[in-house]
Amino acid sequence: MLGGLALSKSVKQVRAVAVTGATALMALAAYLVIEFLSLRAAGDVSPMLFTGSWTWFAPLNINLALGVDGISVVMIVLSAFIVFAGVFASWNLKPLTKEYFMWFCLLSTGVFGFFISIDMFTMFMFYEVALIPMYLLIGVWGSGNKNYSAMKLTLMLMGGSAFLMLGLIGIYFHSAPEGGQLTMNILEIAENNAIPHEWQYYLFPMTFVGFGVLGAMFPFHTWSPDGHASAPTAVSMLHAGVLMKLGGYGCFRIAIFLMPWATQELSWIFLVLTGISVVYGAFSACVQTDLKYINAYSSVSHCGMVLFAILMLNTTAMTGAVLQMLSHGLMTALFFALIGMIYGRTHTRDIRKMGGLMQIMPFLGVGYVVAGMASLGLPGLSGFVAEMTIFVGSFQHADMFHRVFTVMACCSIVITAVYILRVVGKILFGAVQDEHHKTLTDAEWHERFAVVTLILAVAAIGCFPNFFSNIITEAADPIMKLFA
Amino acid sequence: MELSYTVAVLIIPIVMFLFLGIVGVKLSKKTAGLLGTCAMGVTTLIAYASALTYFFGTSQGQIVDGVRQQLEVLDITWLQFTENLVIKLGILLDPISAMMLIVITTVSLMVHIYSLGYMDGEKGFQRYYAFLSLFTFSMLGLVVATNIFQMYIFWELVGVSSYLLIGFYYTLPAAVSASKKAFIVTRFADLGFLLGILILSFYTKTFDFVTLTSNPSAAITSAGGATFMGCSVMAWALTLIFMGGAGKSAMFPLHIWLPDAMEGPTPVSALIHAATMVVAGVYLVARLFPVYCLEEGTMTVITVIGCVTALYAAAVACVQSDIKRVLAFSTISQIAFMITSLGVARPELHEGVGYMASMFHLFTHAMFKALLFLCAGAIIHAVHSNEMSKMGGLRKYMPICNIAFLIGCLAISGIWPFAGFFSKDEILVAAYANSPVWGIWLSAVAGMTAFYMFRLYYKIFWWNNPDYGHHTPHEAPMTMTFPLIFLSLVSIVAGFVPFGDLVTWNRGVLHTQIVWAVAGTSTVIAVAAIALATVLYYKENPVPTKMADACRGLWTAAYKRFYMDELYQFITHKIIFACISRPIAWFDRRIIDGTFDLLANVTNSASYAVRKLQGGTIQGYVLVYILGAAILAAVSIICLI
Amino acid sequence: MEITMLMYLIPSLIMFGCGVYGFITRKNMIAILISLELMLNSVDINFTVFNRYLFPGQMEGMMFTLFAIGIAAAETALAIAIVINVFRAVKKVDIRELTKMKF
Amino acid sequence: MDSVGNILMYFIIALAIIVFSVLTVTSRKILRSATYLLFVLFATAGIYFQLGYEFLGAVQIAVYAGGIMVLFVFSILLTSRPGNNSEPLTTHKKWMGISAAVAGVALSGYSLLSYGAFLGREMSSNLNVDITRIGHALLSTDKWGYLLPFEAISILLLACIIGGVVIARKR
Repeated sequence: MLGGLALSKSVKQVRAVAVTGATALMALAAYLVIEFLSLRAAGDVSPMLFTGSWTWFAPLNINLALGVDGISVVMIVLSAFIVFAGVFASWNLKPLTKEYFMWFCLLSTGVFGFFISIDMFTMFMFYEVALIPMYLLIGVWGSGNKNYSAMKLTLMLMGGSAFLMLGLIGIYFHSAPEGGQLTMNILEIAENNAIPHEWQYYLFPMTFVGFGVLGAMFPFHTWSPDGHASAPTAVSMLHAGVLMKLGGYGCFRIAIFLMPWATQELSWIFLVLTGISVVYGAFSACVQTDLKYINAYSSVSHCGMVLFAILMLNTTAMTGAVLQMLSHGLMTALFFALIGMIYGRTHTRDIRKMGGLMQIMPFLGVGYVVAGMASLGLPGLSGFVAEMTIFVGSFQHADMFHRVFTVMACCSIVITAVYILRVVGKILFGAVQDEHHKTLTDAEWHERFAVVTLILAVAAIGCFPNFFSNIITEAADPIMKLFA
Repeated sequence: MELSYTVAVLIIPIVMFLFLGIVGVKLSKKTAGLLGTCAMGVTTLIAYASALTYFFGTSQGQIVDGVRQQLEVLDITWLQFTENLVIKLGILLDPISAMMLIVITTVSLMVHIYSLGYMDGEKGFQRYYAFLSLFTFSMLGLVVATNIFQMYIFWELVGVSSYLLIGFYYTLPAAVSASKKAFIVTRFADLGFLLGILILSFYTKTFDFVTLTSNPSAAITSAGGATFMGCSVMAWALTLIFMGGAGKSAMFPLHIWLPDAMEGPTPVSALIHAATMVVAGVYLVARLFPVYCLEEGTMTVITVIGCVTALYAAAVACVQSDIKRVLAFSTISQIAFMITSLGVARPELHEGVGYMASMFHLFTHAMFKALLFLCAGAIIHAVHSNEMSKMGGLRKYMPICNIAFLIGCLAISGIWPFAGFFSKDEILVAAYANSPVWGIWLSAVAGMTAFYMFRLYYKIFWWNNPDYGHHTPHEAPMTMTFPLIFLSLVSIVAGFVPFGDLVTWNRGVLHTQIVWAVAGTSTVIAVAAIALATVLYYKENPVPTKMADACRGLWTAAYKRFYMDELYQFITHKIIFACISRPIAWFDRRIIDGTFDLLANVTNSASYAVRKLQGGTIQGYVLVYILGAAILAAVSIICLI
Repeated sequence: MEITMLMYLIPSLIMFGCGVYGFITRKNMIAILISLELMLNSVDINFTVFNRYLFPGQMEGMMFTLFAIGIAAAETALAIAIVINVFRAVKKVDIRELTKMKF
Repeated sequence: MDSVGNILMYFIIALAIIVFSVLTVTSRKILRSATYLLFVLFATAGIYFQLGYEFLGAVQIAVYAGGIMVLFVFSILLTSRPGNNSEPLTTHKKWMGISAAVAGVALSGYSLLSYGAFLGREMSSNLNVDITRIGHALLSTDKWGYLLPFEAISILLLACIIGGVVIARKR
């Protein structure tokens, strides 16, 4: 796809290639799901399917090891969806359209690579591949205080990945029992289970914080509001929708999976932090005036929920976490797409300067309401399913401490309702604030297409959750057995 | 299963909602309205069919030993949490759900028909019908829920459709803020509901109503006597669940959203905020009644809240000047009656008459309150105002409406043979049976009810008419009067439905008879109250104003709804927004962001500082080199010695 | 009384110290060059002295000094060419003024 | 036992070196610095003579005192106006310089003194550096031959000449 983009000359060609590529991606993702399900149905119970491994750097035993389980499959589907919608959302982007799409594709490559890697090194590499383009995408095509945001985002995430790198190297050097062949392969490490406890004590926080930064865990979340606010639409979508999920996925796949002992010992610290994230993000969102900031803080809250659920260490909560990743990914992408479209018309994101947009652009208005409803957990849309699974799962925890925190996290749903309705009420309903807005037009076809795609996805999860939940549970179950 | 066609009552409205919501704009208004109404008609027929089959059909062994069985017509796994905790979507038919099916579909159908006339010419007619369908769908889903989580799902959906309908006139700021308020307040209550569900399911390992209620003591004991802050966890769970119910049913102190919700179109008020949705809380408690009645503490909480609300709302209703507000507070008061009735009900007292009375009152109240609201709608439609001061003498212009409204008032006041008499009577019986305190309290409130309803009636229909200007009020069109007539008839005869045979707490048969002592007293009180209202308000006269002046403080307080709104405003804006959100946002910007910015700045300035060392001044280099060498040498010499 | 090695080395050391001091403190570029010459000279003295006292039969130290003098001459010539060129450009020989090439 | 004249000569030379070195770096007139440097160079040449390296002393005088000093003086005359004293040093900078110099001198002096016995040895008299030997050594390729460095330094000097011309050339 990158190659195709590099070759294409005119804007039209770029678009055509991007759309073709994204569609192919969707098709591949769908094919993957079907294959995966049929294999599972055929009774294949190995933890990862479609595995492949190519030696990369023999002296350190680094391989390009790929494979998917239920969780990665759904994450891939999510990414494919968002990339697909993102291409349509950035239809009219100027200037340097070609370069933009090239970086965009590189970013997607990183994301997909991350989800299918089962080798720590490759995973880390793809993580960085996904990260670096962000800087350029925000710095060049962003808006507002973009240099600051891009810098902050990149630096903070790089800081996180420094921790992560340390953690990964630590894991690598304890990956095999004394005298064994050291390995980067996650499955082998988990099988060996050879990391000494005192090392786990240091490595777990490192890896968790490393991924937690990307998952916008309190207090390492501040890159997210600025970054999102400055990023162009599709990048915000991909970033909030997929990139932040890398954090949750990584925490689960590396920190928890490889170091079960430390997880049980130390999870309370992170539980407190993520619990704070959940409520804190929600409260913060209540007083913001910039649409993107509101959404970014809501992302902090929702992503906090993901990490929170992961730390509960039981299958149901874990399933909920993955569902939340899916759901949050889709609905934030939807949000950012809509915000981008509204911004593209009104040229302001200040909610105090907007009003009555429902009359002017009913399609976008309805889309926004649907996104809002998904976000505040309306049954039938994805947010409800995810949150309920998390709450029920978390509440099954035997500890009073965990349950009290669950109650606290539950409170966030009320606060979510407050800020969502505040925004919806301010910008969509009421009288038109700005006379100029009356001349604005509703969405164009490609925008409609992007929005409808996402809404359908959100509704699909909301209406038929068991399909997704079963795939995830199957994958989460063996891992969570470690803690039983 | 025989009754599986009941599924259609859910499917038709949701399909209608999607259809009207997506392609509605392309249809003409007439088509959309008729389509919606016809669909609703079909739904109603099916609901009647299944309910009647359930009550009176005997073929499938529905009645075993005089007890009606609960029929799970449908049960699909929707989402599996753990092995035990599964959300299923299904349809549970038992007396209360069958009764609710009738209530909801009837009122909904009436409102659909009525709206054809009332909403004629409004912008967004199609959207309106789509929302109505959505609401009907959710409400029906709520009542037929087989498990508490399904109920929660539809509970939320009901909340949203209510939000959408209240905010129907979305260009009016008042409507927008009212809808927001309604949603957030009920959402807050739902938080309690959710937590209650979590606690309950954590101990009992099930969401299923049938499992919970068929063996309630097992549910209670499953907690193993665990306590939290001095109360047993089950009491917590049930109280929290009741909190959800209290929010939806607008119990004090979570009632504040309901009066504001009157910003929505009047038929919506009739459907949602008078007849159906607001009784969801009552329904919820009734659903879990076998479990509730084993927790004495929770029952007391329910009773007290019910009583306080009943009195509070009645007091406020006496002084309001907006016709819909009066009706709204009367609704709150009446629902509080139902809640209290459940609270005082015990299986051992009169065979659990309170439960039956509550359901009975729910049924009759839905009918006559819908009637009253629709009348109010017709009046508002005619005079284009909600304020009573803009009305008066309407009996000449709107005779049908006059009579319908009178019937409604008589029904709510509890005058024989209107519906309210029977149900309210049963409630009073149950209250006296529990404790005379509650009985007397409720009787007093019943008197107030009669008073303020007739105050309203006289002010609207009898006082001297103000200057109506060009458009003289006239009778509403046929589409609007038909529902009025129909509901009037129902309000008259509904009292004679043998509820004791149909809807009881153990689904058996309850032998009720009118306790004339109670009934007589309450009738006397009601008549006295009506007489008082007649004296005071029959004609425009200065007495009420004088009375209001006499106790100005009380009057103002009541008019301002005892400052509950202000209190909430204070809590949300001053405390939550100003004292939590803003500091957090500030903390985020300054402290956390500041920390990271500081890190960056320190790095930056450190590099600036270090940069000078590499400034290219040879002299500096030499200095450092020499000193460094000297230090190294000194160190090595010292070490060597 | 004997003139020992030490007695030659100590003036040389002091000369070197003066060179260092001058190099660090002076601002005139030519003065810096002069200090540099001082240091070079003291090193030269050391070479010869060690050669003379320790290995009187050989002449490596002397040769080294010889070459050092040659190189010092070359270096000075070049440095002074640069100084003059700089002076032409900025009319100053103050080293603090020469910050244009920094950063 | 050296001759008294020798010893006297030594003391004069040593004193000259010390005094003029200090004056060189402390004088505020640049031309005076150069002059003092000249004296230091002469004294150095004196040391060489005293040690018996007459050729070296001659080279020192010819190249340093004759060649380099002339360059210095010319360049000084080119770049500064007469009477244009350099401004006084800031104390800060002065102390930095003094500390560095003193630290270096102290340390080296300490190590010199600690090897006093070794360094206290006498000069042996059998010195064998006649000009023939130097000439042969400079132009031979044998074991002690210096042809290669000799040639290298010639090239270096050539390069310097060219470089000097190029740099100082008027553009």
